[in-house]
Amino acid sequence: MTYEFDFSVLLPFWREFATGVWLTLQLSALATVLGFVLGTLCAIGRADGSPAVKWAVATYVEVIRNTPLLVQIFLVYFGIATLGVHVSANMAAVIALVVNVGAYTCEIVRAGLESVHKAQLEAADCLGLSRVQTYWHVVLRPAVERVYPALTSQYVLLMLASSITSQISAEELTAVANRIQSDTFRSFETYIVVGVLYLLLSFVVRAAFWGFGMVVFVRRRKLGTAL
Amino acid sequence: MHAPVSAKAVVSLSNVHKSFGALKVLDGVSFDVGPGEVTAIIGQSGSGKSTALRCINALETIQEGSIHVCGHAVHDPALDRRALRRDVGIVFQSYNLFPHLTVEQNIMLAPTCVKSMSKAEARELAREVLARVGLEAKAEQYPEQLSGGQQQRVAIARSLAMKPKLMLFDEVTSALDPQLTGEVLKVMESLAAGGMTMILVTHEMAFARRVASTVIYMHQGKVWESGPGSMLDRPQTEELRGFVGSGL
Amino acid sequence: MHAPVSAKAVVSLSNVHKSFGALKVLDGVSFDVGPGEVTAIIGQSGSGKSTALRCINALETIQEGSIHVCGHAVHDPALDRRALRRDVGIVFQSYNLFPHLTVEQNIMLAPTCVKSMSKAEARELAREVLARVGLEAKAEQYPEQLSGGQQQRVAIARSLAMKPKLMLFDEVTSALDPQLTGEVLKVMESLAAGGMTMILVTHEMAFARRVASTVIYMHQGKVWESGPGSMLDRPQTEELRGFVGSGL
Amino acid sequence: DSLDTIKANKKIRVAIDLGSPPFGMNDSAMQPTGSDVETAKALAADLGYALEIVQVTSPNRVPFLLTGKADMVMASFSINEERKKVIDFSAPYGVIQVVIAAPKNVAITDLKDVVGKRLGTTRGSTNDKEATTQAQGAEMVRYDDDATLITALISGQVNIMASSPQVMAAVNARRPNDPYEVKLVLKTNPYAAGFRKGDDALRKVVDDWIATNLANGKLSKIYETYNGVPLPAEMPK
Amino acid sequence: MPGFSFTHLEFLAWAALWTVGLSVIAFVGGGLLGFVVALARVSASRSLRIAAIVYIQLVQGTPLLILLFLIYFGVAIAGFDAVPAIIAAGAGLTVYSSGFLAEIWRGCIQSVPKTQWEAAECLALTRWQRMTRVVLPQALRLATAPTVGFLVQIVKNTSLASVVGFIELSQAGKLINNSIFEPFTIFIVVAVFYFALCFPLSTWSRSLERKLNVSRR
Ligand SMILES: Nc1ncnc2c1ncn2[C@@H]1O[C@H](COP(=O)(O)OP(=O)(O)OP(=O)(O)O)[C@@H](O)[C@H]1O
Ligand SMILES: Nc1ncnc2c1ncn2[C@@H]1O[C@H](COP(=O)(O)OP(=O)(O)OP(=O)(O)O)[C@@H](O)[C@H]1O
Ligand SMILES: [Mg+2]
Ligand SMILES: [Mg+2]
Repeated sequence: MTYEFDFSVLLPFWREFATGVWLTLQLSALATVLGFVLGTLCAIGRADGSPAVKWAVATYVEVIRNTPLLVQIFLVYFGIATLGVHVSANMAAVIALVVNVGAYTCEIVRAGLESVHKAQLEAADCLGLSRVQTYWHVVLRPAVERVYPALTSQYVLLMLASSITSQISAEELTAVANRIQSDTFRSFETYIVVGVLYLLLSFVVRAAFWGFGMVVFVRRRKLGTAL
Repeated sequence: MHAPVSAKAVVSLSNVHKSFGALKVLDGVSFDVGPGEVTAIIGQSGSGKSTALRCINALETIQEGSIHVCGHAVHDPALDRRALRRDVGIVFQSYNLFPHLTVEQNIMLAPTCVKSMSKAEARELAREVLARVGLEAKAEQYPEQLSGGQQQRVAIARSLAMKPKLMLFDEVTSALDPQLTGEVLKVMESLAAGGMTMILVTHEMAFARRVASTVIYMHQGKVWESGPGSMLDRPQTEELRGFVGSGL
Repeated sequence: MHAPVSAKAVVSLSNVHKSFGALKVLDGVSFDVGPGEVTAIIGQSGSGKSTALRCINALETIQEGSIHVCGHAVHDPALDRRALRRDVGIVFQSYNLFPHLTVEQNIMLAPTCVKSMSKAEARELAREVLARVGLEAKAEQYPEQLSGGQQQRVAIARSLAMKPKLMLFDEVTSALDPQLTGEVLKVMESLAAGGMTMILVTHEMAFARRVASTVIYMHQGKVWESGPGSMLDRPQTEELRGFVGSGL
Repeated sequence: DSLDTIKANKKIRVAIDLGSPPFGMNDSAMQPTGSDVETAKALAADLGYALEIVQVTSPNRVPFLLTGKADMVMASFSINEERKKVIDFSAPYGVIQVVIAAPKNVAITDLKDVVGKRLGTTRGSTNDKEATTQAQGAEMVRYDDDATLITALISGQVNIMASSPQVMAAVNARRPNDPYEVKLVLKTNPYAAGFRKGDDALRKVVDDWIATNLANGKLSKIYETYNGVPLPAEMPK
Repeated sequence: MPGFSFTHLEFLAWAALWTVGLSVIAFVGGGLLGFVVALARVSASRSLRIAAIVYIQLVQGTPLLILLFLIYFGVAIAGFDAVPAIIAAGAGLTVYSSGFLAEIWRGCIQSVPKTQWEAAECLALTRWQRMTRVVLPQALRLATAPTVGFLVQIVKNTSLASVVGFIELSQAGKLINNSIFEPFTIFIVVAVFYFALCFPLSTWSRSLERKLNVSRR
């Protein structure tokens, strides 16, 4: 089988690739931030909440982790519409991604919380700190610091998984690619380009996380410990 | 056997019982500590020394008896723990510094959070207590950059910053080598000299002898013997004799 | 300052230099240990004691000088490490038993793997060395089921099973409480009495005094003072005086 | 050459997208059906080969063809210049209209009326291309396949469609109360089978078969079965 | 139009078999390859380590869809056009899981304390003996839970094999939807199928984790 690769055909579409990349970044950034907040709250709820809260969080995590994202996205997008509320595809995509990644974050952060030594809690307690103060000042930062690599990988996966939102009309990178390859029938070239773009994006996400870690985890920066 | 609760005692335990499940750990412990007194608790591993300290600071709840600390009824389920802890400082064997905060931030945390002190005031206070433990120069360091003895002194400083009326020390030197131990003991000695009421669990017999006004020997969850430091030279019971003799 | 390398020395360090990056840790260390001798290394934290032991066992490579151990030229890049380690046993502060193996399996591992001993022989050997450390009864247990002192004795037994010509001990008692320390020291004393050549890094001054034929005081990466155990009673240098005096 | 392989194996492998009703889909017994499927069956029967349907999706139909995993594609391929550079097309064997449709109460008489409105379509389809170029200023809402578009139209996520009358029919079957109606016809596109470049012998055979069966009305009949209307008398170019 | 019927359920059940089959292939293949990569990742040779890092980064940074596409069709372009889809999909999923498993296992191997390596070294064990007798048995205990956890991801990710023509669970769901347009019923049923496959695995992984945590205390 001989196939003549011709990437030049894709050149006129650079603007579309760029908008696709941009939307992918926006979707994943938003989902990352909100998903982290949701997941962390759930993790705290699971570690320290009432039995009802613990049960609710556990159910949420299990249901999400054991069903495919695609199905979740469909249910959010069409489900909300059936309720008579109209949200844009991007909004639905973000909601679905947040709900999804929130469950994974919850699991990861929970592991981090558990790794914070009980003695640390006792020390904070003995200094008279309240529960909220203890979480905020003593528990959360070291917990997240410890699971930061796992979180980073999870959010890279989230970025890659955001490609599924093309199915509900979000015009992110994969959607753009499918449109371009349908226009030109240059499937191989398109997929190779998209593969490379995703690879670059995943480096961007990792770099962003690394940079953020440097800012937040001051100690690591000062002591030069790798994240 | 036990003197009536002295009105001016800072700490007063009376017939305290504490079990973990089936395991009886404190079996009717009673003792008082007056203001400015330094009490050393000694005893074999597992005799309930740490548990006694933890009960005094309400880290464990007791099943029977009463504990009064600085006017707080610790055995009372309605106890205001945060108020108690403003009066009591505790330092553990394992330092328990917060690894993600600098020395100064470790010390400033409780005053700003609990006493709503301003950052500037808290920083000044931090410098002051650090000076007392001889570590002004380390304010900007992170705990892992310090030696064990220095970490332990920071832990003491962190407790001091809350200006407690009572300090509890649980084997604060047993993770340290002799030299580092010396540094920490020096700080504790100066606290004792400054009139701080202290209870310390320790393996350093010589130190107990030197600074403690009272030594309590615990055995099998009971106060087996107690008296002034010199009691160690003339043990009354077989057990204490064995204990004092076992060290090299 | 340094006596010429004795032909029959088991260990002989000569002008050993070792740095970690910019940090000079060993700064021209020389000493000899003859057969059956027990040498105790003492000194402040960070003075390079552990590093010296690790260099003797080729866990670290040195930058300058020579180390001869049981006829192996340890400083030589072409050193046969496995042959060296068949002659040298080392026991660490943190025991480092293999948690997934029983006590017996821990001990049998090296003889079967390295000396191709049969399982039955190795098991017999394991029982024998366990008896020497007084733990025959624990053969089937897993390390986590043992106390610290027992774990440490198993670690010693594990090394003994290789029938080393030289044993290195790095602060083997400093993770233990006084009572457990006693058990381990007893084992070491009996080894010394049995004529084993040993180098031990220790904080137990009293023990060093009692069993060591030679005491080496290290300071800032150098052998600062050395001599018989009695040297500790008449320190020649300010530093050793301070060090010996700092303990209580 | 592919024709030789087909002859040798007595089997023709046709790639069909079963995600684009009524051209390719599954019936209630999950058997392939639709006008492309029936056309392929007729073609294979007339040529005397067994038919193997290679199921493809819109993103992978061209790679399947190009890498020799199918001999030809019948997946309502509209013909355009860009695509011609990559594959060869047969003569058209059907047409597909690009229409803009909406429920009755939505007033659309002119392309200007859709400016600023959300227009649902299937990503990468000819409908998408036509609507995007003609209805400048409308907001295109693109779904991965017809089925998702139909679901979106039924559930009300969008209420104007730029697609084929066939899709509209599928939607209306699901919402009889407020049916969509055709507001504008943007274009009538012929569609054709696709071949690897240089497979001229096979293409010639298929072209001949198409000519014969357009003339005898067989193709029009198949088309009418699934689309409700016959083929136009004259195939547009 | 007919609604969701028993025929459809049967169709989904057959598709679920493919999902299981692909998962098994991915897991076995990915496990073997991943083990080799993990060993390379912690090997003494610098160039092997770097090669392993690059491999892992590449695999983890490329969406599985693209990976499958490029392998299936790329192999064909390279001249092997007779490669069946099952092999290509198996290869793609193998590569994908090996990248992730290698990283999981590397973490487990490296979380065995360095002192254990040293202790083994001081007993004169060879590098291979150290690895097989001391480190791997300990790493294995740490690795079971996250490995089973990853299995769940593989099961869900086989859905992307539709790009090379597989009709597994997700694709089957879409096909049924194309025929009867009842997205809710269908996708909920599909979700239930996945849940039935995945939930036992995650539960198992969790119980393993709990057991190991207890014995580590
Ligand atoms: N949280 C707990 N749950 C169950 N048992 C406990 C708990 N804490 C302590 N114990 C048990 O209570 C007994 C007394 O413990 P405690 O820590 O008070 O002894 P100690 O005198 O401080 O000994 P050491 O010198 O080893 O610190 C021990 O047998 C210990 O195992
Ligand atoms: N792998 C290493 N990399 C960098 N520095 C090291 C390393 N190992 C030891 N050091 C440094 O070398 C110095 C001497 O360490 P060593 O462990 O030999 O001291 P020591 O005398 O055994 O002290 P201690 O009594 O605390 O065990 C210390 O300052 C230590 O921080
Ligand atoms: Mg204790
Ligand atoms: Mg050391």
